[in-house]
Amino acid sequence: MSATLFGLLGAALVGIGLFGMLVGTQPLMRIVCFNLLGSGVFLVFGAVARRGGGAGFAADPVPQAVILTGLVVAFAATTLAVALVLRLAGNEDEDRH
Amino acid sequence: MIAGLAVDVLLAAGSLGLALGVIRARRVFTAIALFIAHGLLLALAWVRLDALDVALTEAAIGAGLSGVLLLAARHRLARGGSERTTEAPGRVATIFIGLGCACITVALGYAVLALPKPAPGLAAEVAANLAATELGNPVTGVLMVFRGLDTLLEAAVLVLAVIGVWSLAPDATWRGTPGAPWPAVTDGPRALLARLLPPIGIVVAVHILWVGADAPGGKFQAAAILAAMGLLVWFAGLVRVPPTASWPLRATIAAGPALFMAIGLAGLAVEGAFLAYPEGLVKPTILIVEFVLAASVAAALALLVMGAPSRDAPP
Amino acid sequence: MSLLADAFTILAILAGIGFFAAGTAGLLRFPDTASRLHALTKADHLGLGLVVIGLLPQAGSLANTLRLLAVWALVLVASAAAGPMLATLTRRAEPET
Amino acid sequence: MPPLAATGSGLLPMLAVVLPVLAMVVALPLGARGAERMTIALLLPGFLLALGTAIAVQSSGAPAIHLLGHWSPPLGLAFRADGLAAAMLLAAAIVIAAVALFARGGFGVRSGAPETRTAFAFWPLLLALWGGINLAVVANDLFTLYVALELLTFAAMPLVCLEGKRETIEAALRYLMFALLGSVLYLLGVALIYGSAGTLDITLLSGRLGLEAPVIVAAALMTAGLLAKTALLPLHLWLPSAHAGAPAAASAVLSALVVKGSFVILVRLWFGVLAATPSLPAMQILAGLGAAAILLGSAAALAQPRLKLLVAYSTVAQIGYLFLMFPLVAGMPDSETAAKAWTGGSVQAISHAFAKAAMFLAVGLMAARVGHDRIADLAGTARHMPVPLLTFGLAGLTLMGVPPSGGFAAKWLLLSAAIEAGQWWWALVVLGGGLLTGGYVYRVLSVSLTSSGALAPPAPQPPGTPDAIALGLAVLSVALGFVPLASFGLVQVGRMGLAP
Repeated sequence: MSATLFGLLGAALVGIGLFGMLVGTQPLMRIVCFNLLGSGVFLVFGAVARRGGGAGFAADPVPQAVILTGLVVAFAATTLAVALVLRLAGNEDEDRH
Repeated sequence: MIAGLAVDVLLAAGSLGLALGVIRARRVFTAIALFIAHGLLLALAWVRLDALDVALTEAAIGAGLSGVLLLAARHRLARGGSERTTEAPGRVATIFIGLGCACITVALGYAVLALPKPAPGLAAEVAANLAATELGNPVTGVLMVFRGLDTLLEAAVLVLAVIGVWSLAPDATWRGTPGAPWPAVTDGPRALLARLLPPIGIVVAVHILWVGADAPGGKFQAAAILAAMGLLVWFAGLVRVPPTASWPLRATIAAGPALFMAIGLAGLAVEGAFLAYPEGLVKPTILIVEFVLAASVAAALALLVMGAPSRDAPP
Repeated sequence: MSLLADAFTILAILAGIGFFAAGTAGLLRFPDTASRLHALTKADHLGLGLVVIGLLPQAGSLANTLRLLAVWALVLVASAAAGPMLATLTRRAEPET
Repeated sequence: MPPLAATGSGLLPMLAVVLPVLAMVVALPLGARGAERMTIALLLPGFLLALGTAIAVQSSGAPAIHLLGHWSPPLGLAFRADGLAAAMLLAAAIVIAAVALFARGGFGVRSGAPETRTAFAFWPLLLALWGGINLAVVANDLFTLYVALELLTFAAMPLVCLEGKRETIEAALRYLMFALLGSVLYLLGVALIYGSAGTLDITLLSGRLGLEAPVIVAAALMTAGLLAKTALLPLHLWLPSAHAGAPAAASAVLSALVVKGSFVILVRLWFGVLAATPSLPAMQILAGLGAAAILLGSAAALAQPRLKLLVAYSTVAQIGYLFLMFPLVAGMPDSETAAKAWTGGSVQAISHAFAKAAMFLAVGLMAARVGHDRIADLAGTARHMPVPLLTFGLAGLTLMGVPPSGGFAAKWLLLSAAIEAGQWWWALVVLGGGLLTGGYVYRVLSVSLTSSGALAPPAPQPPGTPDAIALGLAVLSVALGFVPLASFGLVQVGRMGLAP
């Protein structure tokens, strides 16, 4: 039950994040939306993990481990994007001076 | 059962509302604040999905470090004045994009509902082989043994990300200290937190790392907490980060993945397969790797949040 | 004995929830930021304190008892730090109303 | 499909992945000079590992397989180097070696000189890119492939804006947004596939998935994500500015290798994971997009005023050819025609890698010496820079598909497979694309061969090593056409979707 509900929440977050990323105008805003999208993807994965419980485990540990790895990689991607945005803004300062 | 369902519905509704709030927000600051709240609710959702390891990570990285990163970036952009914006799509285009995204959500939702029952998976396989890993936490077993390669590569990706972020600095400042410098504060709440929390945080992180072999927890969660403590002290201006050219700093980031790969290659030499651990010594080997990896990952995460060396004036 | 403990738990948690409700009402209804902060920090942490005290008989082990107390203490520290920071920021943003 | 069993030669592709990644990590504390020396030292072992893999795969007629930590899928992870993977390993090793030797001029560090930012970043990024492409072609697990995609993105993005100019940073940001969106959509598909089949191993998945709703949604999401990374029209918008703005050595690896990584994963998805799913309509759409990319990309290249952008748009077009193989392989599985199309697609990927790397290096040399890359003002370059221009011309022959070049072999195979399969319209696209390619290559050559020009001759430079390296790659791309067709049988070994 939880699995289905949060799986559907994940699907909704994917749509919301994607929309925000595509129509956003400020780079930082689009990065936030990318993170929303990512959280939706991980939730779908989490729902899959929860459904796969058994053999004494409440949830399938393999997708859970995969989600952990994915979260860290997605965070690294966010930092790279933020660094680019900051550099771009800094460059404009230099142009102005 | 009913209570559980009620909690689930409340969590899902709250998280959905916050997500909608993020994309409707006019100011980036509002969006980030709502996003952090959303991350915290998601951490609870992960608990409900019986994924305590993920819940810890989501709270620490998804809400915590990402939140700090985004807020600090907004702060610097707000002071710098000009954030480049791209042109907004027209009204018709926006409607079409919205319809497209709605279609994706519907298709995805349908796919989630149509997943086969009983769900196929590897829980039984993990249970059957967990004894060979000498670990009690199946997630740690998957991360360090069955799918050790992914974990190893991911640690390498973090090193690569640090290199990438540093390479984005201007030529004039790139050998300086990472991030914009913060002024030292000797009193006030920031200083209070920066002095009070780190000892507690370090104890908690080591605890989480240590129990991670047998209970929820592990290197990523511990590293995220350590990184947060480091950032707290940094924001209070109580420590100076070594410059990017510093050899010890670079060695700290590289040590974890390098050791992991060295042990993997040793497994190749001794056992005949990359990442095969020596028999009987599996758990001690994994614990050593996890400790060094936690230190390296913590350093990398903190440096990623600090960002490229910059000559911005302090706020 | 356990019945008494359960009764205590229920009473303390109910009282805690009462303070949370009061704090939330204050957050929504008070006119300016300072009073809202006051309502939030004061009532919430009294509320949390009561919840934690109520849970202590259910902790079962010394380790869990200490964990519960640590939660309370850490939240107190966090709000003790965050409250003044927010207050300073608002004073800068909305000078002397 | 039976579970994979390790082979003794599996060590070779495994080391081909691990060594560059390890070198990238160690490069950070070593600093730019150490990183440069380590990269150079790794070129030969890396090449030999790739060559060894190819020989082992060719002689045994079976893929080289390594089981990590002795754990076999579905629980564990496997590296599986089939013929296509071995060929790509070899191509990557050669291109990386050429680019590394070429880049010593621009990013080399003399002993005692301070570490520059560009040198500090370039060498580890190149190593990561090498490890990433090797991983993308040999990993046999859908999530490991996600990590490979991210490794490629994180290495490629900083290379785009290595010079720090504002327009390159903007290009890098656009590239990163496309790439991140692409990988997150891919990951979403991976989640649904795991939910449907309970494993992520490609070999185990093949044949297991039917035409169920989650599988269809997953295939659509993963394909869209991979196309964004491969820059197939209409998701190519990020490519021209990103590839044209990067330093020459970086552009060479970006165009030659990075886009091929996601392409190989796409091939594995459709012919491995979804082998049992009827897919011909989807294949026709992919090839249709490819055809559009060939025609529109070539036309755009024809219209570019700047040389680097012309070469970048040419990449958009050449990527299109790769997608013509999809309906031809899927249309008549297990036939001679399918084998022909498969070989054609593989040879196109490899010959384009050599030709495009050569072309970007040559263009970089020309732009560096003339001081600009405006095509209209290139008159007289033939006299002052004959070798880069010759390189450009030879690489152009491969891109056009003029015999006897590697590109000719690839395009001929695709063309005849299209006619045999009764899908003659793709043959027309191949011919039309060749003509347009001829047009833009001729445009550059004709201006450059004009001897009278306003071009102030740069200080005459003797053709040095960089010129020779670029020329060597171009010669290689042509020489592929002289290789007897039979030896392309390598790429057929362990081909997914064939009877084992």
